[in-house]
Amino acid sequence: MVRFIIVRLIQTVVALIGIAMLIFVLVRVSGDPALMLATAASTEEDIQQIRVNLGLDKSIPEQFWIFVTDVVKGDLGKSLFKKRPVTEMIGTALPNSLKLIIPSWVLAMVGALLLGVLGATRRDGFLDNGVKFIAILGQALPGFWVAIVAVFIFSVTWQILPTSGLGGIDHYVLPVCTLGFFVLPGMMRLVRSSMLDVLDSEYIKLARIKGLSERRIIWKHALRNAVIAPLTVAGMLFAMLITGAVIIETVFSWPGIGFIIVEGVLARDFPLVQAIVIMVAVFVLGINLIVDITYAYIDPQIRYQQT
Amino acid sequence: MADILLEGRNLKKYYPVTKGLLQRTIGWVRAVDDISFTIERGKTLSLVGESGAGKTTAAKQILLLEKLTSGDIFFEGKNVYKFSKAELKTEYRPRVQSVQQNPWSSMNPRMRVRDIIAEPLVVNTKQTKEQIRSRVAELLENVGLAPNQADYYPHEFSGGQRQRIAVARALALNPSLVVLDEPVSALDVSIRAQIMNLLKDLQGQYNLSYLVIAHNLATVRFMSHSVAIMYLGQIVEYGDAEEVFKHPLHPYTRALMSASMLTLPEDESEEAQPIILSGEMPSPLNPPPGCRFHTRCTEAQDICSKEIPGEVEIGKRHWVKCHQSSLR
Amino acid sequence: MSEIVLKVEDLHTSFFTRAGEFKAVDGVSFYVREGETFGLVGESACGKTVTGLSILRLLPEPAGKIVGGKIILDGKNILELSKKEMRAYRGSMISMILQDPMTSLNPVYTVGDQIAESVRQHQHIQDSKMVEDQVISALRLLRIPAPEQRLHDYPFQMSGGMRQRVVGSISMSCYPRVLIADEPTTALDATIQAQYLALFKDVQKKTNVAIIFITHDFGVVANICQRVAVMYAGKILETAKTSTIFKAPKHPYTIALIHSVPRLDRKDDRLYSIEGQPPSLLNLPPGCRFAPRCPDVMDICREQQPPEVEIEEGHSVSCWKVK
Amino acid sequence: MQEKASDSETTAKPVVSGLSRRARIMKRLTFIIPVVILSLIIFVAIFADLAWIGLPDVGLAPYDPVKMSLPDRLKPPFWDEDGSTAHLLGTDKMGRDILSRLIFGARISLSVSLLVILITSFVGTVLGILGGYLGGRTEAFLMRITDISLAFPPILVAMLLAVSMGPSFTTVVLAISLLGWAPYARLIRGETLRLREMDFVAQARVIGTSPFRIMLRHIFPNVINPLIIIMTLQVGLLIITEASLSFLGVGIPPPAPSWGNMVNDGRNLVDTAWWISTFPGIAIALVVMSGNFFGDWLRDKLDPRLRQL
Repeated sequence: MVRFIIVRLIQTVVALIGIAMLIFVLVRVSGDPALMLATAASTEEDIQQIRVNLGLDKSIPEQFWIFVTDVVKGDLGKSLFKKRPVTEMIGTALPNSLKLIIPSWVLAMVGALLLGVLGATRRDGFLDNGVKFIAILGQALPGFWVAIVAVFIFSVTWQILPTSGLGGIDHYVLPVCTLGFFVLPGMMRLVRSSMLDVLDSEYIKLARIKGLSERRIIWKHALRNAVIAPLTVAGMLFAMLITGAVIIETVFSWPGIGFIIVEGVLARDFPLVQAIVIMVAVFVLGINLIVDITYAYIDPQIRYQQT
Repeated sequence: MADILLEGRNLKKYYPVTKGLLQRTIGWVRAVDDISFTIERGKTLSLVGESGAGKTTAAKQILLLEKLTSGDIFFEGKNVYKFSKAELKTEYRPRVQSVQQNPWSSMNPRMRVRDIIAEPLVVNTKQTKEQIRSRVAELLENVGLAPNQADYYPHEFSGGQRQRIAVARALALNPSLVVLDEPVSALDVSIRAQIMNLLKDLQGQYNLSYLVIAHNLATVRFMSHSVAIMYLGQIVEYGDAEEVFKHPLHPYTRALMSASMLTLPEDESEEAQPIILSGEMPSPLNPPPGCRFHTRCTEAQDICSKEIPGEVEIGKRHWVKCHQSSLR
Repeated sequence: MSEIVLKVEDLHTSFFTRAGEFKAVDGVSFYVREGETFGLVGESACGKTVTGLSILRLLPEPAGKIVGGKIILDGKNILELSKKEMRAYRGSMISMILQDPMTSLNPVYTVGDQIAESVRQHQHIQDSKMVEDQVISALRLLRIPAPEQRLHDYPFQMSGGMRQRVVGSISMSCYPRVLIADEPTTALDATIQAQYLALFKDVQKKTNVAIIFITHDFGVVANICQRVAVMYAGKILETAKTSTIFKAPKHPYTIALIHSVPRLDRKDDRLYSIEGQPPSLLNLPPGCRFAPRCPDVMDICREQQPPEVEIEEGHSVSCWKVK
Repeated sequence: MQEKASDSETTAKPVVSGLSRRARIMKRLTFIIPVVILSLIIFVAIFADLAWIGLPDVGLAPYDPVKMSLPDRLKPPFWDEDGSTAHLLGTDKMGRDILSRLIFGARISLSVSLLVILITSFVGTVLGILGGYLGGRTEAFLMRITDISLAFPPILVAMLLAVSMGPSFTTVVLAISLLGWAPYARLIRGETLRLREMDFVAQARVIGTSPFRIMLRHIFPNVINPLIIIMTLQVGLLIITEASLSFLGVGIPPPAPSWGNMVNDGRNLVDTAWWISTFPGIAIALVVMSGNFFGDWLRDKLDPRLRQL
């Protein structure tokens, strides 16, 4: 098991370098960083000066080396717009985002698990069609539109929930639900189809032969196997969650990283945007690692094979 | 000397077992561990044994689907591993064909039967569309199918019919040797007989040599001229089929025959008591020392676990690898 | 003669699909005595597995339904049992072993847990020590070496033969009255199969369980069954003692089938083979199901289904040629 | 290795799908309605205006989507008392006609999706087949990239590009395609691994077929089904992604009409001018739902084994 974690750690580091390279090349190829850093007022010499201290005159590998060492040291440059080190701005915004992402992730997982399993076990029943309808609706309605409509109904007309901003519990209800709704349908379909596959298997037939109750077969035998498949895609769903977070934070002007990155883009605040993208990459890879470890924990075959 | 078409000499195929971060090789699965055999022109040699015996691995080496760890394959006296790429393409590959076990996965479901049978011709020869079309029709008739069925897709045929199509494909390039990997084990009893008769007729008609991989001894006795009994990567008994089946010498051969014999409980005479082996098939990663069968052998003596038995020649074409004193 | 444990009377099971009604089992009757092994033998899609599933009432929902007949276990027609009562029967009164040991065990639970589960379910023992003893005795019944350690193993750590023994321990852990074995040795090698069948006979001697053995392999039938029924396209064509089936079969299909099995004890030049293909269960021929392929077919065979005739004690045949 | 004669019994067992009549009608509907909607949208997108054949002002759209007319500001849809048939679906805060912008928005959304699908499916399929068939180092490397890009939100890449290249049609297409090939690669690789183990590929190697021909003649035809299914399911996803990017201002830059930035226009006027955001929202939902329904129907028709898509 330990060896399995070490292997995965190394792969994660390799992946991180890969992403850093991707971002490094992407930025250099798609525009001239110096121009991006220059404000409207800066003259030709200023831009030349920026190029020098950015080291753009050096060779690409050297530039990459400087880029990587900066990243490792945590010095991601200053925000053009707020004149403050970027890491400081992220520091304040990240906790707010987490306060939004974690609860909606939990809501989505629990919801998906429950509805997925119920949908699979009562095939073509009322509940199953209901679950399918939510899944289709959820994947069809664009998240930002759902958010706006939700605000319109709950905040504007019924006035029971605040329209935006951070605050007490009631501030959390709408953003968390709408964000959860981003991920719930996808995960639910996965759990449902994985559950259906497991229920067709021979060992479930043997469990029935043993005379176990349907409830026990579903929640003890089938569920544990059925959870393995969706876990492999949890990484992808997490990406959808972050995409959703950026949108939800914009609609609810929730002061998280999503909010400041959108502002950063509109203000062409290049260092801020680049820093956030890198930070998210690290975060995503971390989540992938955690998912793989839980994956190994649940499926004994992987746990034993790797040691 | 009979006309030898193909000879395998001291064939070995080891699969590396890797572990650790850098995938260091820590051991070898000795799937095929030094086996030698000959296939005569127009005759059938069967490799018989249970799972893990290395039969299919041996077949893969003959079909050059994998590279041997060591040993040589001689085709009509010439060492195949010394063939150039071009020679392989003209001299060896078209003349050695195969029929696989599972009729449901041995054909591309997206191709019509016509294209499936024609593919060997299209890939290896410069024949025109018309020549190939007539050849396909002729092949379909040879295997007992109607030429107009050439336009259907594989899923429109039963298991037995698909094996006939697989045989037609194998015959397309007029091969000298056809490797049959469990040709009938996926079929029903009644259909199985049809295909085995067909294979035997075609052997007579085209003087084909067969290398048959099987685990059902009765099928092997019907098909084979000579037989090699394999256990855990090695040949334990080899010889003329009738010789081996009439006087099985190796305890494993006897156990295998007893397990496959169709005897009613009341017909079991005293000496022909069924032989029931104990224990499980050892792992090929670290096979038992000395004679690999000693852990399950009913006649095991202490020498068996120490020395590897040599080949003991019995009849003119019958040898066995066993320390049994009765053989001396 | 021990008393009859299970009697199946005129069982009809069909699959209702978009393509129509598949008559998988079309009027099957047989019985099995205590301590006896009754063979259900036949080629693919002849309905033998569906018969087994019907007895356990585990047909795939919603398409599979039992449309007729009775299944009497110890004098009680289990088709009339409620879902709950039937569930109590499964595992305790009737049990089943499936074909492929590689997929019959749940990969994420240990072997011990999976046996303990049916012990707790049916024998209502809650004390874990007593449960573990039952588990170990079940493993020992199937002669699994070092049961105390092996019960902590996961299925993937065991060979096919050993796993099939574990499945055997699960099904025998509550000492059922009837055990249905659906091709338990087909996925095993010849010598492992011989080992398993010998073990099966030993278990039967010790527990006196009635076994319905479903197979397509005549070697297995000869080895383990006392009485045999030959099935074809959803019907039983002939039922007799095993030796009679091998030595003096009466139905043309049985004769042809036995004849086309390659023999190890002699060298044949050509094998007898039955022409044609088995009929599709969707549109079955009106008369005798085997008529299209039967060498001794008569006109009446094509029009009417032959009645089942008992030509001698325990030997019945459904064929117009046999009076 | 073992005799699996009874295997053929399981395959020969009838397809057990006892759908009731009602379910069967429902199933057919899930095919007809989506096809109708999708073809309607495509028709509208093509004939929004005939500029592509030199007749810019002829076409379905009643007005030039970008022309502003301040006096007609914030007109509600025609069925409202102070709405008018001049602007069927009303106007936005710059007086631009909502209906015309919806029609041109369809053209932009569909062309983005179509272009992205073509790029990503091609790249994903080629990499998937190569990775799956060749295995070894290439596969390991490919899989690492696929895993990363699957778990990486396309929106952030779009933002990075929007900052460096400035928001535009090409930025959006590039941003989504950069990572969009990953789901194809993952699926096609899985299918290729399954196919590579099948006997007919070994058979092709025995007769000396070149790896290239095997990939083209044997592997590719057998991955077309899953490929088509994932493409139809991607239609919905891509339209939402483009709309989301435009909504955040990093997608199609105003004044060009994209359903995303139209919703954004009406974001703060939801209580007074609800129609500005609602109609593009409905348009997106309709197209995406049709794409998903059609994809589901196609999957059941072509290859039910791929339920997990």
